[in-house]
Amino acid sequence: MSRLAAITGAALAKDLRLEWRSKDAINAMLFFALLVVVIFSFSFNPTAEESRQIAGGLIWVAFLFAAVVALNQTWARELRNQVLDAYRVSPAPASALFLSKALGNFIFVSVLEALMAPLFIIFYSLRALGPTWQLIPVSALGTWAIVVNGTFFAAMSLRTRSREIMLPLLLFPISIPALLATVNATTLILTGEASAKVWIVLLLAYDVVFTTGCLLLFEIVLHAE
Amino acid sequence: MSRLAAITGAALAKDLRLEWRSKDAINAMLFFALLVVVIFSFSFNPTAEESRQIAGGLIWVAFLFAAVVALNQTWARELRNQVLDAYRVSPAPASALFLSKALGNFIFVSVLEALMAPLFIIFYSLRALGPTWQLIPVSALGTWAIVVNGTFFAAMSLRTRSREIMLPLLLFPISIPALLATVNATTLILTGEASAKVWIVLLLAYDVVFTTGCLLLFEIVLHAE
Amino acid sequence: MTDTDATHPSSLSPVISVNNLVKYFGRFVALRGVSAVFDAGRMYALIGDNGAGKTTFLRALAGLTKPTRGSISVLGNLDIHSVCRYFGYMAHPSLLYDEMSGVENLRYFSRLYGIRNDQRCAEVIRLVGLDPQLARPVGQYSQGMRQRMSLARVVIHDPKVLLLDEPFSNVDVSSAREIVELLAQMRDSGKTIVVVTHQAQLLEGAADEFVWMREGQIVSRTSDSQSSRREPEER
Amino acid sequence: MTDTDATHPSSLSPVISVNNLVKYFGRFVALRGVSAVFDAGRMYALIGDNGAGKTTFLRALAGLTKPTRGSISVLGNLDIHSVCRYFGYMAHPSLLYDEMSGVENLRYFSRLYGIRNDQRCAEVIRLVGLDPQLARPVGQYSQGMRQRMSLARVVIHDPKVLLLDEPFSNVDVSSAREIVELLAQMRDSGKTIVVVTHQAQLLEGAADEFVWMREGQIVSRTSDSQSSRREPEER
Amino acid sequence: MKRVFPILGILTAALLSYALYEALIAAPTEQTMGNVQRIFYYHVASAWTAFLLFFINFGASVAYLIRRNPIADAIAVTTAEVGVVFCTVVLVTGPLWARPVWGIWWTWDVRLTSTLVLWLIYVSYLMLRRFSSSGQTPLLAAVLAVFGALDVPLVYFSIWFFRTQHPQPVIGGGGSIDPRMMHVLLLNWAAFLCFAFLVCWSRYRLERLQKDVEEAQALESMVQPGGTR
Ligand code: HEM
Ligand SMILES: Nc1ncnc2c1ncn2[C@@H]1O[C@H](COP(=O)(O)OP(=O)(O)OP(=O)(O)O)[C@@H](O)[C@H]1O
Ligand SMILES: Nc1ncnc2c1ncn2[C@@H]1O[C@H](COP(=O)(O)OP(=O)(O)OP(=O)(O)O)[C@@H](O)[C@H]1O
Ligand SMILES: [Mg+2]
Ligand SMILES: [Mg+2]
Repeated sequence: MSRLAAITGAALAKDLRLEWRSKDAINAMLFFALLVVVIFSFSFNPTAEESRQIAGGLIWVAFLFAAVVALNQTWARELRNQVLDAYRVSPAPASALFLSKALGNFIFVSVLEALMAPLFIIFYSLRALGPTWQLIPVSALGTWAIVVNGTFFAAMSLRTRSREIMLPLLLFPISIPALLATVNATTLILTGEASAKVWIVLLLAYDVVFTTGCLLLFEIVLHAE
Repeated sequence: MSRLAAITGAALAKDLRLEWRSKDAINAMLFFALLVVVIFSFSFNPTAEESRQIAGGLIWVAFLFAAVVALNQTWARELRNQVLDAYRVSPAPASALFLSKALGNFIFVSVLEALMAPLFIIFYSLRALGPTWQLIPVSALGTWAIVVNGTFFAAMSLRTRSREIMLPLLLFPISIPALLATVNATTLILTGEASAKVWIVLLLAYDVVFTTGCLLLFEIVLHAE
Repeated sequence: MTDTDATHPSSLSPVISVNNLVKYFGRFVALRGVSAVFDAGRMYALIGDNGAGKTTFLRALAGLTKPTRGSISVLGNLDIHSVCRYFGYMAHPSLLYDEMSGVENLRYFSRLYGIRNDQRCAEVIRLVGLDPQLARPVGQYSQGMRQRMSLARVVIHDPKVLLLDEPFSNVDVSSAREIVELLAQMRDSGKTIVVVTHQAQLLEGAADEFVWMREGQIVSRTSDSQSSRREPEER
Repeated sequence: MTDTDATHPSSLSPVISVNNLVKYFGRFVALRGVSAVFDAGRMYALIGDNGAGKTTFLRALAGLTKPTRGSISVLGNLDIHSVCRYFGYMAHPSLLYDEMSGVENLRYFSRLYGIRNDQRCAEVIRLVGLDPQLARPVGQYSQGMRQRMSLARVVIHDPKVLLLDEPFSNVDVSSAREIVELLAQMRDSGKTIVVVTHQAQLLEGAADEFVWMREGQIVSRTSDSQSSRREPEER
Repeated sequence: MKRVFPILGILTAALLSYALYEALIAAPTEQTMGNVQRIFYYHVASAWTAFLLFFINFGASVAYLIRRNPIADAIAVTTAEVGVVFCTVVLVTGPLWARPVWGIWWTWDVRLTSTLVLWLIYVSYLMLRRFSSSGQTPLLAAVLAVFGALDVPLVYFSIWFFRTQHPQPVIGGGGSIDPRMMHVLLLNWAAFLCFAFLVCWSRYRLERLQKDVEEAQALESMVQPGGTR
């Protein structure tokens, strides 16, 4: 167990260090996220009465698209020079690699969301009528749901031709329940119409199931040649 | 002039033939588009009264994202084995290559739209209250606006690090007026509130300006090393 | 099959023994029944035309490719993954992170083997003739330096078996000679080394055995790079 | 600068003449003042260590890279793009579409030169020793076949100047020999050929002149591949 | 030349503080909005400065495309960077002002939207410069700048049609601004222009110096090994 943690830590630290060193990806992603917010705001008349009704959907669809772009880059670094093969011939456990990548993506996407959310609030003049603090567990769970599956499917789509397009094709269908739960929970919190508890529990169940599944099955994906 | 047409034709025929032969890209794109429609339908309660109001925005944002994925693949074939260099050392004019790619993308994205539109109509129970036929010039002009700039900026982002993410960063800000015009024209036609003429004229102006710009400046981009 | 089971000089059990290895890629057969043994303390040069299956064979040895049929036993073990810590695998690409410096790369890869010894990293870098202080990212190294760094990655965990795929391709002659010398030293310290290369003449004198592959089979094993160059062609 | 202006045998004006070519990549100088002339009907082997600037030089000759300073005149013309139809450029990658067959590739590239002659395509493919009927996509060719196909692409429009970057790398020896023979024939028919390679011995006898590059400069020009191999190192 | 810079710096500082005094204390208080309105002097002065810088950027980019002159490119980077900064100031002061006055942070009005799009275009320009890997960064950037300039009028028109009932500018539609306020505004603008010029100048010198250093380092490595024999 401590070996798993040590290797996960080493891999995560390496990714974060490299990311921090160039800051390329984070800058590009931030700007992309901003553009998505602006494009969405333009296209859906945000002054409309019902903005609170559609905002939950808008925000999470925007986050989803931004996340897919980020997730597609997950394995890029490991593919260049086929470094992944070096990992595969080493005795390090596959799950350590997976965890480090999923955690890295989680941090990355969370930062993105934290910076995009205020923009949505400004553009849509949003103010939650329900218990605002619940937005934090909802976004954490929703983000983890997207990220854990996204990391897994990004690895899977490495083995396919036309890689970039493959990820959403695999990820979107599987994520629909999670997305639905997140959107509905957010909308309920924003409108204050009813409690979002049920949706949060559903999200939690989804996360537990898929995290376990990914951890168990990642070894097969990694060693599929 | 006829030489330009001949080479454009040869390049376009080659692309279409290869696309047709594998059908990979078109299948993947269709499925992606379908997923986008479904995701949107889930996230924005499509039975809401105002669906006619937001449908224009939804449809075009979905098309835009699908188009970006397609546009990112534009130059992939020319980059593999650096075939682009073979074009660059030949006496063939740069604009022929650009035109062939832009036309290819236009055909591709149009097919996509033609197949996605019915889905939107079904999911949102849409029925236009304005002059429906105007949707055809609007989508043709709007698609060309996205495609001509997208092809150009995709070529430009070849010269950058982290290519895939660069395309939307360059394309979205420049396309905002075209997107706005297309969305508004579509909404006006759907709701029948007012004439969409002004927007169509604006789109036409946009297309003329940027097609000219792209054709004139593409040589510089192609030969920038 | 020119199986030279009877001829190998060391009396120990072989380090690698391959039995009737077959590998299909779809309907294409890359390996059509390869059997061979490789002994400790010997350097093997694996030679053959393009598409002969050398890379596929090496990847199968390293456990990176699952063979369709046949078995590989390494150090007496049939499950390659359980002995993978004794492998050092060098591919045509560098298997290094371009954005990190040499030491950083090495430090990361040593962690994967449970080694937390920064001293060792510096030592190995010096061993392959580079400077551990070099702060430049590996991406800015010259091809020759990168191959050396690759070699450092391969030997950091002191493997018993080295599998090297074209370590001299695109390297200038003087760098290549130095790499050969390094390999010879390691062979002398008891490691088993398998080198795939198109430049057999570089290994003349250094390699103990030249293994010739053709169309997915081992066609002969000789002790120098010239003797059988044309021989397999007479079929 | 070892400018051999005075020594070239043909009395014609040179096909390519390069004057003090300098190329910066950011703060790195890849070419530091290269001057040279290349004559019609001769084959030149361009040789040097990794990073010597051979590829950069060749790309500059082909007009693919704009030099920072200096000038290149081809067939008496200073604007390379206006004479690019006389060039045949072969790079390390194949410059072919993997998904199309050989003939399809050739047909497409000939269109770029305004040629609409399918007879010619078949002819050229036979010339390089391949079968024009072969329907397999180029991606499934072996490396040797791909290099031949590449050569076919280069000569389809009957260029006057051939610029070839490592045409033998990763090619087995017999294929390489055949390619050299083909090149020698073309040279004899009056083309100017510049070949970059790390395997100088392959061109021994075939090339008329060996041009040695080192750190972005031409350091010597000799008539065989051995004589000055070590000479430039005495600095 | 070396002397001019500090002198100019001191003059600009003096001008800026005088303008600050004028804006915060001397200028008359607006009747309906009160003191919040004083942000006006910074808001509008920054906007005009940003527009001017972007315009220069366009000119320099065209010049670069025609002449391939590195000086034009240095001017283009400089003005784009400083312009984005001033544009950001507009985009921050605007909502800060809007919140108390209009009760919302943002609305999709012509001016607001076109400013935002302009900002986006120039940020993407800077992104391209940052991410471009080739030695042809200036060329690609110049091409993008031209595209951006082509886009601006179209943006303006598109939004003009889009929202017709945008909130009216507070101070009368027909330029019926208090002459005292106008005076302070112009003063602030002048101060901002001096400041922008100063920053641009130093940024420009930095850019040129970087180029020189690169050139020198390249030349050094050129002479050093082997030399020219
Ligand atoms: C919310 C973001 C805002 C942005 C991005 C913005 C942007 C701009 C820009 C670019 C200009 C100069 C354009 C021109 O002179 O035509 C300008 C001028 C001006 N702005 Fe804003 N503005 C914002 C909010 C506000 C608010 C809340 C007020 C006051 C209620 C305001 C009042 C003015 C006035 C009075 C001018 C000068 C008008 C003129 O000279 O025509 N702005 N603004
Ligand atoms: N992943 C793959 N899918 C399909 N075919 C493959 C794959 N990998 C290798 N092959 C085919 O298997 C054959 C053997 O390939 P291999 O790479 O082992 O040859 P090699 O001896 O290393 O050749 P080279 O000297 O060119 O590196 C080749 O014909 C190749 O096309
Ligand atoms: N686009 C580029 N950007 C930065 N540096 C480059 C670029 N292309 C080449 N270089 C550098 O220029 C130098 C010369 O490169 P070049 O490819 O011409 O060498 P070469 O002689 O062909 O070497 P090799 O034998 O390895 O192919 C190298 O040090 C290389 O790192
Ligand atoms: Mg191989
Ligand atoms: Mg080279």
